[in-house]
Amino acid sequence: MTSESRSYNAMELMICLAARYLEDGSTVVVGTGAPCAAAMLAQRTTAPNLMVLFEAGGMGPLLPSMPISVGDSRTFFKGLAAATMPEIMEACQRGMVDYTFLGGAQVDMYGNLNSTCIGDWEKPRVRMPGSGGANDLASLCWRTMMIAPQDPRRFVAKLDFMTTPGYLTGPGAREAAGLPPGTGPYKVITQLAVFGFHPGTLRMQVENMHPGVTREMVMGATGFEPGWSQEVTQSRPPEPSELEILRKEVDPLRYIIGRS
Amino acid sequence: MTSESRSYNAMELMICLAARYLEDGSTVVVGTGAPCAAAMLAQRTTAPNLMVLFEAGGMGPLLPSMPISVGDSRTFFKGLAAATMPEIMEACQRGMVDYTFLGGAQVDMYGNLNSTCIGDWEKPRVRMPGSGGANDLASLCWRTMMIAPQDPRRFVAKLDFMTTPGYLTGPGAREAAGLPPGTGPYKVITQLAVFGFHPGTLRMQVENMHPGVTREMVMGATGFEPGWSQEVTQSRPPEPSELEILRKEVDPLRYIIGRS
Amino acid sequence: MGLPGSSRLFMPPDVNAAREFFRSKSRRMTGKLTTAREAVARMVHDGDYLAVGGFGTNRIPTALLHEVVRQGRKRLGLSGHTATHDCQILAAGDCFDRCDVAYVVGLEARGLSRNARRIFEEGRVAVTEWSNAALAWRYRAAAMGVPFLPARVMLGTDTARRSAAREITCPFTGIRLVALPALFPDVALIHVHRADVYGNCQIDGILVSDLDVARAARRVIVSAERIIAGDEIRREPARTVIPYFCVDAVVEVPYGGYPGNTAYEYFSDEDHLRAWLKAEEDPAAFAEFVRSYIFETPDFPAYLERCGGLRRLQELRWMEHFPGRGEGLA
Amino acid sequence: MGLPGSSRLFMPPDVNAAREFFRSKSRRMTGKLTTAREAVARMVHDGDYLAVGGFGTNRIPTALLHEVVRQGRKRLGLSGHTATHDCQILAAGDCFDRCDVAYVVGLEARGLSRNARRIFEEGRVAVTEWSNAALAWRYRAAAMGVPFLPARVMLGTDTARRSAAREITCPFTGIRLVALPALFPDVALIHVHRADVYGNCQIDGILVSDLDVARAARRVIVSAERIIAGDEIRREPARTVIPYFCVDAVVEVPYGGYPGNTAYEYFSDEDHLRAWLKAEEDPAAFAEFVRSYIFETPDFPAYLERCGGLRRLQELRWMEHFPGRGEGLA
Repeated sequence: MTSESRSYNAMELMICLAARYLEDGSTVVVGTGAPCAAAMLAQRTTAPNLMVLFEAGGMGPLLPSMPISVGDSRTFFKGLAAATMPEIMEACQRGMVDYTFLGGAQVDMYGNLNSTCIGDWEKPRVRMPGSGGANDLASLCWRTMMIAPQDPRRFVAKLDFMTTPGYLTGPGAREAAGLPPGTGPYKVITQLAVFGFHPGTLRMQVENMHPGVTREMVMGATGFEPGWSQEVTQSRPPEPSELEILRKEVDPLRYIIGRS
Repeated sequence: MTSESRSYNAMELMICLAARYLEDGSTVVVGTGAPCAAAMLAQRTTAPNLMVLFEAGGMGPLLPSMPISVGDSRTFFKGLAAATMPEIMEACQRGMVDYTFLGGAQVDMYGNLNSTCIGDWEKPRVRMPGSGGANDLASLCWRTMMIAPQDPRRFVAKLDFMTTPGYLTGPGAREAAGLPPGTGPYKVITQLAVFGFHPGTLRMQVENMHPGVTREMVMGATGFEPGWSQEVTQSRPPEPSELEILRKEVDPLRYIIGRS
Repeated sequence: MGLPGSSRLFMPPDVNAAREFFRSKSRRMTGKLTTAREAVARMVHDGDYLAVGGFGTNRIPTALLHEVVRQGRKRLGLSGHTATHDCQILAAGDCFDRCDVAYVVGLEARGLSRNARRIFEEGRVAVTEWSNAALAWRYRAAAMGVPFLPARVMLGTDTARRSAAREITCPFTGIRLVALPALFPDVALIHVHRADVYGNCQIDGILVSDLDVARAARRVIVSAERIIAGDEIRREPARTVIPYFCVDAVVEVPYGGYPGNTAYEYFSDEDHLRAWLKAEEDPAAFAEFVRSYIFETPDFPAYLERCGGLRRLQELRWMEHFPGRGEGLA
Repeated sequence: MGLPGSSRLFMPPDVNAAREFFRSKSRRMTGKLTTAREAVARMVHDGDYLAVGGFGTNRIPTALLHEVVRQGRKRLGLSGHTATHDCQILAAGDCFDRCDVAYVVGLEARGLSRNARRIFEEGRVAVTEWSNAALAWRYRAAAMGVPFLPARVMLGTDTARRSAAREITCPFTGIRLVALPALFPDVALIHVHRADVYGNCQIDGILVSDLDVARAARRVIVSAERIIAGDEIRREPARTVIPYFCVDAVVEVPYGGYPGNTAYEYFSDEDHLRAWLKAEEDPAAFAEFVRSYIFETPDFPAYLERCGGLRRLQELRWMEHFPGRGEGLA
């Protein structure tokens, strides 16, 4: 362990990094957990005008605590609107939503996601929930982000099932499939690094590595050949002020960031 | 004038006849004026469970007086719901609405209606409002009814413009055009007679004539050759109880039924 | 069956262009309170395509419409989705030269507007025909972000032949359907009961098509009977029918839907509407009427004064709240 | 791109057949109050296709779902539109053998249901894949009375390939779209805040897809936190989100969404949900759990008693009304 790693844990780091990517004055559809924490942190730091939406219909709540479900009453607590799922999905389809956060059991180098099954779909070894709203949000929001623990079984060369579109098979594929132009994966934030996507190849590439992380560690945790952006920098660690807000205001009961 | 005609006027007769065609426990989309009066009378006589809808969104009001607009606040006064135009139109499209009442400047023998223009559409002599909701309601409700003053300029062989579908060009035409099967014009009620539609030819035909009306009078007021059902009966005049309700409860200010 | 309709599609359903526009639209919750004059000056341009909320004489944004006339906007496109008194006002200003028609030139049971009819009959307006549901679903398609919606109306009629609709076959059932192109207006003018300064809006009673209009339009100007605190919005989030990020300007106009009916507030002023229709019988008299009621009236409160002021408005409140009895007061 | 999807379309979007059915559906405003047992006995049959309102653990019709299990319904079809605890309950009863999947077998952040997973993994359920928005729009298509709606989701993915969607080209813009077939369920089970005896319903907070589900389904059973007088419905008609003519049976079930969250009423009982997930780790223990909590529990009040009764429910009310502080009470 380096000295930095003692002052915050991996989840705290990922949440702080994710929060900084959310532009002020933008809209984001989040789920529960780390994405919601990142949005709440952003609202209290760099993006006070961030508008948070939940796929079940909640819009702009003053979140009193972490929602347990993306449809629970926290998601519209003192909200700006309590609407419907079509309302949220149609705002995305209309182009009004800038960001979304997704997860999955597998991700490939084009940012495609699997949350449907492990093994053959016809006879799955593990049946998972399926798309939920993930396919919709990744199809329709402008920029898709991921916060995910990274290991070679999760960052794979080939998905068992492509639930949710990243860049599909590469350049031009989203447009050819009929997905709205200009959309796609944006950042993938893991416990080791932040990945972006190469503007030409649309393949996942390391943009910065967290303090103490080496290229070997990243490669060892990636089941495909990761790209490297021209200038791989070190991730800026959480500021004390960010950590304080995260721990005291966003997740005081440490549901997400844990006890470590 | 016969003795009967002194006790009620033509509008009162038409409203009373129309009201009797509305089955109890059915749904009807009405506009303002005579159709609304007919629905209100039906609710107070033979169809207490008649559900009245207005295309702008009003559902099941306890109408305190005649609406002036199909979107005014009377149309949902103490209503069961105050909804949207899509809500009403979609209930019709789903098959939930049994009746509608329409009018028009011209009607032809298939019950097609013109409320768009007199003269050539490209350069109309008279521009009228257009479809409004008429085309929608005649396309989607199960049975379309008309209450209309009858004369040869209104009951024409050829419409200047077919705004709203009756049976189009005859048997099979609605289905061929894609309109929902089983729908179409049902009754046309004028100051002279009640017309139905021949089940084979789908042409308008006289079902009964009002007291004192002759075949010649009907033919003289019709710009096409009207059909005659096998047994043309005399219209049953308004009951005193119907007239009393119509005059005292439905239209006490005589906006619709007039002062005569 | 005569489709595609032969008329002009004034606003093509380019969902990708709309997405790019909506991407650039602000999501900041900033104060948008302004005046009707300023809002119209900034956001309604000559040539814009306009959609109007409410239903003809019900919850219409009269104050904003007068301002469009007063500022002399020309060559507008108009969505004639039950456009009655709203159409009449814009016709009085000779503001539009193209129109998607579902219902125009009439005031329902009140009769036809001679002046509006004249404009159409003289060929000064390019017309494309639709029905009310067709326009409602065109707004909805835009609000949904899809280029068209299928429906079962207009089929087989001249309305379809003179529309810009197309016909499709359902890929599942094989039935024929009309395809209604999404309608993204440049500007929507909407009158609501309550809004906060950011543009979060509440409406009482029927919504007609306003949810969809507000989401479909590129710019939205809202007039509100009253401005309420943002806390009030957050107290009952389910009542927010238009969220702030759809809205570009908010104007507080008490009685802003006069001479129309605003539900639970005031009934329509049938005397004034009759006076309009009457004035239209003579073009010279009507020019004077419009000059006096709109062009030489500086703002909406002044118009309300000319129409009888608070005394008349109080009567209309009674008619709204005590219908049946209310009629007797008039 | 692999479309049409290769999976089975469990419910074909036959709008004409649906119209005929809806034509025959009663529009009479008659009293529909009954018990959960009676409603399920009369209106949910083996083999029916079922849609469930709410959102997984939020405003779900738990009392009705328990009754479906208790009465041993089999071979149901299930719409898996964020089906979490609802899916878990029906899986516990082995009630369904086919499923339109958008989200199943999970309870969001709480983890996966082992028992529900097992049923899917053993191939006992025929699956067709969709997304949440796709199912939402399939309901909406049915509610609109059209056989499909176009959308821009699922394209290019295995989700589409394993769906029963088709692809179409927009007749106006030429862009590719997915065509989502209307979904008319046989029965919908919906939990609401308030209903009158005729079935006019009010819901507080988010509506998820319930407006469309209630309109799309052939039969609708509503459970309500409380029955209110018809006059209350007429006092605020804009609050009626489901009109009576969609509804076939009304059941009063206070706390009827427990152990889920019903907004403004009570928060979810996370302890009980955890106990479910825990019990599922051992099939024998789970059989006993289900026997004890559902099969041998005569009705919903008895279930609530077993779960801690009024004392626990009061805690959940506090958590709902004083969030943040509330969590500390648990």
